[in-house]
Amino acid sequence: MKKNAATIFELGKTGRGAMAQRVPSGGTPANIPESQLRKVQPALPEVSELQVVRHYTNLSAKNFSIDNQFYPLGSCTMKYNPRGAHGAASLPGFLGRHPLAPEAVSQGFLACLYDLQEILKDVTGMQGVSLTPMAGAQGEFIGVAMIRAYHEARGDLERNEILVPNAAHGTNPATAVMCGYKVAEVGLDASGDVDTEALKAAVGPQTAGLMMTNPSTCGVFERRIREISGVVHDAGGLLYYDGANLNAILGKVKPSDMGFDVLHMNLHKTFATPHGGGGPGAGPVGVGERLLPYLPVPMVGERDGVYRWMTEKDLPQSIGRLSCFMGNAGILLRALAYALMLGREGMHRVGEYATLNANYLASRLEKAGFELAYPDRRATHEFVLTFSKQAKSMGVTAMDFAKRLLDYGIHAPTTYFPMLIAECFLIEPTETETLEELDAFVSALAAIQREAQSDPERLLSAPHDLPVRRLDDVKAARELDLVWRAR
Amino acid sequence: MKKNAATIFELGKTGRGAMAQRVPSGGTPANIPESQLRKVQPALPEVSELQVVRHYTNLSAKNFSIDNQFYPLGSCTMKYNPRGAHGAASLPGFLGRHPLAPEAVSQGFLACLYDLQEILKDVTGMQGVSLTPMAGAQGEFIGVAMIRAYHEARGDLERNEILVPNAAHGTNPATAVMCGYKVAEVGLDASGDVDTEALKAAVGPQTAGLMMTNPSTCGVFERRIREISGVVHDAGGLLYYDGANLNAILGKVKPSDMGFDVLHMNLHKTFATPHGGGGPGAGPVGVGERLLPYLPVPMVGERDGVYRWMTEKDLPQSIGRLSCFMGNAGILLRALAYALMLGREGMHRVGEYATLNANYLASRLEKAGFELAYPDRRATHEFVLTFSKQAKSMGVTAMDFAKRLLDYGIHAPTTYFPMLIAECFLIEPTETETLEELDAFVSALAAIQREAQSDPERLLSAPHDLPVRRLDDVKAARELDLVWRAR
Amino acid sequence: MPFIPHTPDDVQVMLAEIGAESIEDLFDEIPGELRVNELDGVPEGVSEMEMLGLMSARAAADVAGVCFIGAGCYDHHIPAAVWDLTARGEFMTAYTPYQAEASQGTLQLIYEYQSMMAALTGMDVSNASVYDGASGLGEAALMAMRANKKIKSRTILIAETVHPFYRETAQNIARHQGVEFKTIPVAANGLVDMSALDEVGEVTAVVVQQPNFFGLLEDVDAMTDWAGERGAFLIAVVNPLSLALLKPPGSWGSEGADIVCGDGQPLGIPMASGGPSFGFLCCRDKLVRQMPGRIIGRTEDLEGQPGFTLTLQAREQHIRRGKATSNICTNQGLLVTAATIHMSLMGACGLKQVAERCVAQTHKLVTALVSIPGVEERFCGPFFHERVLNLPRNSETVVSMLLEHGILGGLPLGEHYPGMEDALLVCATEKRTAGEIEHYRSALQMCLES
Amino acid sequence: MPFIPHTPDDVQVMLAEIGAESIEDLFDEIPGELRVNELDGVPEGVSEMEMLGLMSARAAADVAGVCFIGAGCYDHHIPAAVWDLTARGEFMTAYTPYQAEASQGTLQLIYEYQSMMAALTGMDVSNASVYDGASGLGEAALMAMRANKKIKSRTILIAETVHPFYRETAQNIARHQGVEFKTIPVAANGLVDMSALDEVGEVTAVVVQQPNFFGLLEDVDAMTDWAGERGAFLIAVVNPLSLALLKPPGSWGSEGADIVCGDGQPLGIPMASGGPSFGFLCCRDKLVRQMPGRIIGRTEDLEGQPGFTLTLQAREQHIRRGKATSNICTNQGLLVTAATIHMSLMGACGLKQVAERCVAQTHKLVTALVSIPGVEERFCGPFFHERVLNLPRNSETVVSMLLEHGILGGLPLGEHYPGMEDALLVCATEKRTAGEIEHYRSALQMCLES
Ligand SMILES: Cc1ncc(COP(=O)(O)O)c(C=O)c1O
Ligand SMILES: Cc1ncc(COP(=O)(O)O)c(C=O)c1O
Repeated sequence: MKKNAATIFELGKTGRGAMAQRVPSGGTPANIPESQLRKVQPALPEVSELQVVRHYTNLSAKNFSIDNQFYPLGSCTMKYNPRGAHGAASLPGFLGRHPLAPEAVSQGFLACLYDLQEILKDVTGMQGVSLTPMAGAQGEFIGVAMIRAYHEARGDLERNEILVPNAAHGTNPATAVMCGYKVAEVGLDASGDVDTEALKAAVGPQTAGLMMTNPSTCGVFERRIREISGVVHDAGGLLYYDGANLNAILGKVKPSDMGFDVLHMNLHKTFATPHGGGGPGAGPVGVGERLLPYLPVPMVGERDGVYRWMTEKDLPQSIGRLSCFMGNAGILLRALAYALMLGREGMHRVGEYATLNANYLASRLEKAGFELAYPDRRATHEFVLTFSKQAKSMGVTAMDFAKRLLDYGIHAPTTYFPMLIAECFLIEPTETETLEELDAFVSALAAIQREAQSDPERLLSAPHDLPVRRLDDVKAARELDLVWRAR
Repeated sequence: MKKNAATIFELGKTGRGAMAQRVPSGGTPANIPESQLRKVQPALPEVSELQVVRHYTNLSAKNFSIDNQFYPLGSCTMKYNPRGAHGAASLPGFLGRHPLAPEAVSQGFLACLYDLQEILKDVTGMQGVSLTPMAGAQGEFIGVAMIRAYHEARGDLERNEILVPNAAHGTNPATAVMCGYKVAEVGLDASGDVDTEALKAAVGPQTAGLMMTNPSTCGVFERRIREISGVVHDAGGLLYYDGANLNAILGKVKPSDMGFDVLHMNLHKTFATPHGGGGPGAGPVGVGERLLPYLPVPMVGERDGVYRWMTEKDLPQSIGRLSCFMGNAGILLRALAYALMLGREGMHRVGEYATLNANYLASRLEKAGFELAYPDRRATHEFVLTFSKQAKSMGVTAMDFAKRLLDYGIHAPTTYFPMLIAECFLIEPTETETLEELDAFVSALAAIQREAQSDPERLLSAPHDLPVRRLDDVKAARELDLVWRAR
Repeated sequence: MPFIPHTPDDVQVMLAEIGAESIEDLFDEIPGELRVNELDGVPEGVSEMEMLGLMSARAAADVAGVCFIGAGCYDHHIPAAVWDLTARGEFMTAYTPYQAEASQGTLQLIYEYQSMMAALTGMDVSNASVYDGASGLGEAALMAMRANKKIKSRTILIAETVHPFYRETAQNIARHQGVEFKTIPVAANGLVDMSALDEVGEVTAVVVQQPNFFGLLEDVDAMTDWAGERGAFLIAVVNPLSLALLKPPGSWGSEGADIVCGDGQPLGIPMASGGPSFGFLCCRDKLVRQMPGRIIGRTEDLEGQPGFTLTLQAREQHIRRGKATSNICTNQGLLVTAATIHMSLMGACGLKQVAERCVAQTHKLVTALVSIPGVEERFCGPFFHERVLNLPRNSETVVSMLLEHGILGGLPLGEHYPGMEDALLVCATEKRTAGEIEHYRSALQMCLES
Repeated sequence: MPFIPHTPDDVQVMLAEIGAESIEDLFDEIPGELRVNELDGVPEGVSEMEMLGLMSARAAADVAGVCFIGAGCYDHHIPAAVWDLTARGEFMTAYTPYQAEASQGTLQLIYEYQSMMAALTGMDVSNASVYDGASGLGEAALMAMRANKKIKSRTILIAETVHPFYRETAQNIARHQGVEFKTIPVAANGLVDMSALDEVGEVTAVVVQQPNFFGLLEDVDAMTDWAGERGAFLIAVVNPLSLALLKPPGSWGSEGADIVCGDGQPLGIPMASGGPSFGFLCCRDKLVRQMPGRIIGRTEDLEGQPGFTLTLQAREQHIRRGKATSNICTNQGLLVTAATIHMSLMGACGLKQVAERCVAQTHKLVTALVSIPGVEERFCGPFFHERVLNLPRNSETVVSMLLEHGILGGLPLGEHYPGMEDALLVCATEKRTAGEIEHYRSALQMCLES
């Protein structure tokens, strides 16, 4: 029996409600003129408390999640989200804090932020860290805005272009544009490294900076990174490190040593905070010496064991405030909790075991007959598989493999990213999965491969055992149905 | 793909563990002699934290529950368990309290217990309430022990028998025996009421008391209850009220008015505390004047706004302590929270709407062609359906209907209870379910009835869509496999 | 090894499979000079128990008392069911619903959320969230800039009565694309100075906040019509809870607002030091392709059953890269989950009663406080649940003194509005009891007398 | 109507279906004189918000300080995952797993629990829980009485060093079936007085607690052998956490214990004022049919796949009624859920480290406190995590004074053991820090000097 997909609206009935949630009203306010009052009540659901609990409990069961399944989504670092970190952030003292409470009654919270700033400085090698960005992309925005502020402060006003390798995540070029830059893409060589000749040709007086990740989204470590940073620096540009892949090198390499001037980290990846079905995240930015004055506010300062907010008064060149309050504070607390439990030894191990898992999986899959995009390279914490051969010979695409994997109770890896590799999977197992789980993944893919030969229709029409069969994305975009209306 | 049923043990590996849970050991204690130390470590699972979270998250999904499904289990009162009550009991101040903390630092907690005692007194009409019993059956035990203490205190030592209607729940006779009594069962008449002639014949100088529920487990209200209590009282016996069905009459009838001397309540039924997959519950006892001196300790007393524990020093005739501390304190807090939210108006409505739902369901099922066990009686909060006809004509039993219902995403009603009605369902919808849910239940049963005619095998081999198919109980009992062993 | 399940045997098996001697070997492509070994700034690892010991002590240190601060973050009651459900692993530990078939829970929930937000604001569509209210205003400004093809100017008018942090944030976001914000000053009555509008030239959009930062109700009908007549978009910044009581932006003036944004915190999100919360963004149908962020659509599966999926992805950075409507990727999904459950539990009626009670309690608070000699209401117009009081002395000093009494007294306005050094913005939500209000009154009296 | 979803229309539709005029009509079989209308003792209903306001204030009122009390309930760390998982609606709001196919989650979990408890105690089987440790001892006594066919006496020997509340509870449960408890007195060293055993006649069982109520380690090997030689059952009352470190009852003496019981609170259950917790009950294979309560067995479904179900139900009251092994029905399922998850997270190693740290911290505590003049250890044998101290004055008075310093100092023993009015039972779990211990020491010093 398929579970039905009635919306919460369809469960409602006029006059029904979760009545224990009704507080005694103060009555229609006498002070508000009639013309300012709402005439027709908004069409929210009218449902009982049990209906709400049952509806959302059952909806939740229609999700895959780390807590339920192996979820090897490349570039997303779907590792275990420690419940202890959730517990720490959920302490009533933190949850009940008003963001504008005076510093005198905020020392515990400020101490946490300060400690996190220090830890993040150390693991990245940066000179200063600001915690305000609310996700990786906002970190990028803030980072590039700082690059811009730097050039402007020097009167270096002609730089209007940001370089981006073509394997980069979409947020990189989108960010550059939001910051008022043009984007120039740089290609890769056959081994997945940046084409340094192309880079040299591309840099110039117009270059404000280069944004890149390392390891790249191709799952390989950019070996010539020092050469690249040299080229960009020599041209007067700055280097932005997209820290989405920091998990690969946590405790092994510091971005500062590679020559980066500014970076963001995705705490919801590397620091194990939950993804929440699409957020919240946190994307703290770190900077080297040159960009220190431009860090966004608020930040936390300390003197003699007393913590305080640092604002534009303390940091007059700051690019300013980019969020109403202190960004995603609850995520920052979770990241600190995680860092405290890992400790310095644990930090070192993250990159090591993430890399071990990825290389093991790559090796096993290759022996099982799958094609690695970069067979001659070490995998980092992730690697790329391509199904081009299968697409040609059997007519089944990477997407078909992905959908069929869901039937096996495993979330599909990232598909069709990086865009430059055809029919690809970007696979990131993370360090928190067991050898057995990795082996089960290999078995599942191998079984699907056999199905592809014997019964390709099974893949083409997958998934079969999920709450819905394959969905029509084209219809979704053509016949927009974005809000519920009584039918 | 079926989810597999690997146990947590099979997920383990020597040396693996949830390492963030390892506290710095103090080292092997020097003061403990070698001979007292454990030689071989117990075979507990060796698993990572993620494995634990994933295993138990996925296991939980193999349960039906109120939060997921309609769960009309008769005599169990599977109503909505308010999350607010859970929140109240989970407040750190309550969770962190040591049970032996001095009274001076326990006033908040004691006030809660005192308020609950008072509320329970009022809704039952009893003179005193003790909250210690940890479930209904322990309440029964304590109640009958008080009956015994009463007779003994009066030197009335010949009374060695407890009367029990034969529809009674198994805990009633089992309790009587645990308290050292013999049990005499009394039959019912055709309308489901106690056969008063048989009762009169059964009472005598040996009668210590009568245990019964009203409404009975046949889902009807015992109309001659005052006559029955008269008969028993006249013979010198006392009346015990099994409050498992109190939901039917909450706010409508007080057990004291029916003539009962002592009762227990199932807070995990009538007061909406969660059943927890088989507990914990709470079964407070209430007594009339005569049994007041015998109430078990601890209880809570109040003077001038100061609360204190009452122990045997205050209650020298108490039957004493029946639990290490104050029973299931957390359940008592939940029940109080629920009572506060319901309030007196809400209390009245519980019995009303529970009865409305049951009568509606009974009426619709009867019209749909199902057979009520007591078609001429009003249903109370529950009612009995019998599948005797189907068993005879189609070879499908109540059990087959029950198993097939599971496929429809509805938990089966109680089956084969009360035992005296063949092939029966005891159906209790509770007041917190919607009309739509009740209608869906009727539709499901009607659909199964049609299947029984067209394809009885579908029922006989049900369930089909659950994590397991029908289980072999006989094998379970014959080839006992009660603990996991490496195979 | 916290969170790493590998046994020594596992490691050996895996290295053998890979053909490597040690884990270190796996890093052999990394130039040696880049390898680090010290992380002295990271403390040694502790157990969960010790970590929670430290964090609990810090959390407990900040318990400050009864909250009368508002200013964009409000101390509302959140039904217990909201976070019990939201924190379920299936919601909390899922990624963005890229594999739609394996994410119907989150997808359907967001569709329900979009529907609720559209209903509440009176708009046609909603996206799946932006970071917060302040950054959402930045996105709204950029969106107006892209969508309002009629107006050539890159100027956006913004009322000085909009939350100062929203104004700052929006400017910091939008300025890189050449957007210029012009401030409409606040009049003596605490509202937008409509007379100042006369001097304004061509503008792309007008931003107004309702209730405004001072808790007052602006003449939004007039503002909306003023904008409409000039071909400017009206961007509304609203408190979503207030919309259960107040006229929704979709009904402002004769045409309604064009874009509505704000912070979802009052809908079931704990204050939690200000985050994570979420920003919402709603608009008219015709603007949907200029909307940044994710949007969920209902569609069908190959059996014709309804299902939900990410749609209109061509607006987004992962497809459109540099040409996307925004760079936003991860948004505030889990908070949207909480808000959706919250709105379902409260319903329109429940939210309205909360809103009404907020007004009533704030009224009681103000009445109690102005009974103290020297304390006065600064503005007199109709208000929602915040109010500006003038104190007989520096409000920052008074707020510090109130801490001793366990009172978070409000937000001193001097830092944000020069000349308002004695002004205090106070707020009472439905949670504030008569006893707490009386406690505030007597504490304030003591502070002012001392 | 809180928790009732009926609209007025629904009620009309339903009454029409039933053929009744009003809900009141549905009660027409109830004699009129029995109908009540007033419930004056129940207050008027309040919203969840107001209820939580009241309960929070009461919970906060009881925050008492650092806990050094043990005596059967211990302040251990509980991994956050334990209750996050346990509180999932699927576990918390399910009933007893009567429909096995729809309850595989709970059933498999209990099977795992039984396996863990058997491993921990060194016994063959475990049931699915009883109410608590104290009532479990009552059940164990009755079980021994039924199972020990060799002995005719109805006497059970119980050490005076068993928790006083356990002794009281067990007697109150078992006495109705004619069981007589004889107490073996405590010797001057705080252990069972073995010499007193010589005078004892035929007994059905002997009850010993390890570690005993004073925290001391009894000579359980000798006791077990003594019982075995006389055909008496040995009933062990144990702290399950201690079994990660101490010899399990299954290995006591030459034959091991026959029945093992105790309270599961140290395995992931919050102190929560003492309940709900759970009692465990384990025994030898051959006694399983005398075991009270539920037992889960592994079996197969009709496709031969493994599955789990309630088994041996013929022992239980719902089948066997008056002839059942006990009347127990609802047990403590949810706490068993928590304990199972707790044991999985801790593993044998993790529990052992906690146990070792408890010993170490208690050692530190005792060392600190006896450094105060007049404070002495009362007994000197090896101990687990509790210790009896003699104070220079009435210990109940001292405990009251310590409250002012935020210290819950321990359990005064005078009430339970006449003559021990100056004795105090103290406990330090793994959670107690060096700072807290020092704080206790200095507070005690101040109290004693004043
Ligand atoms: C390589 C890369 N960069 C940047 C981002 C953007 O981070 P966020 O989603 O937190 O905004 C992502 C997220 O998927 C990413 O994978
Ligand atoms: C009629 C009746 N009496 C007594 C009980 C026993 O209550 P408990 O399970 O709480 O011990 C039950 C429980 O199902 C019952 O239905």
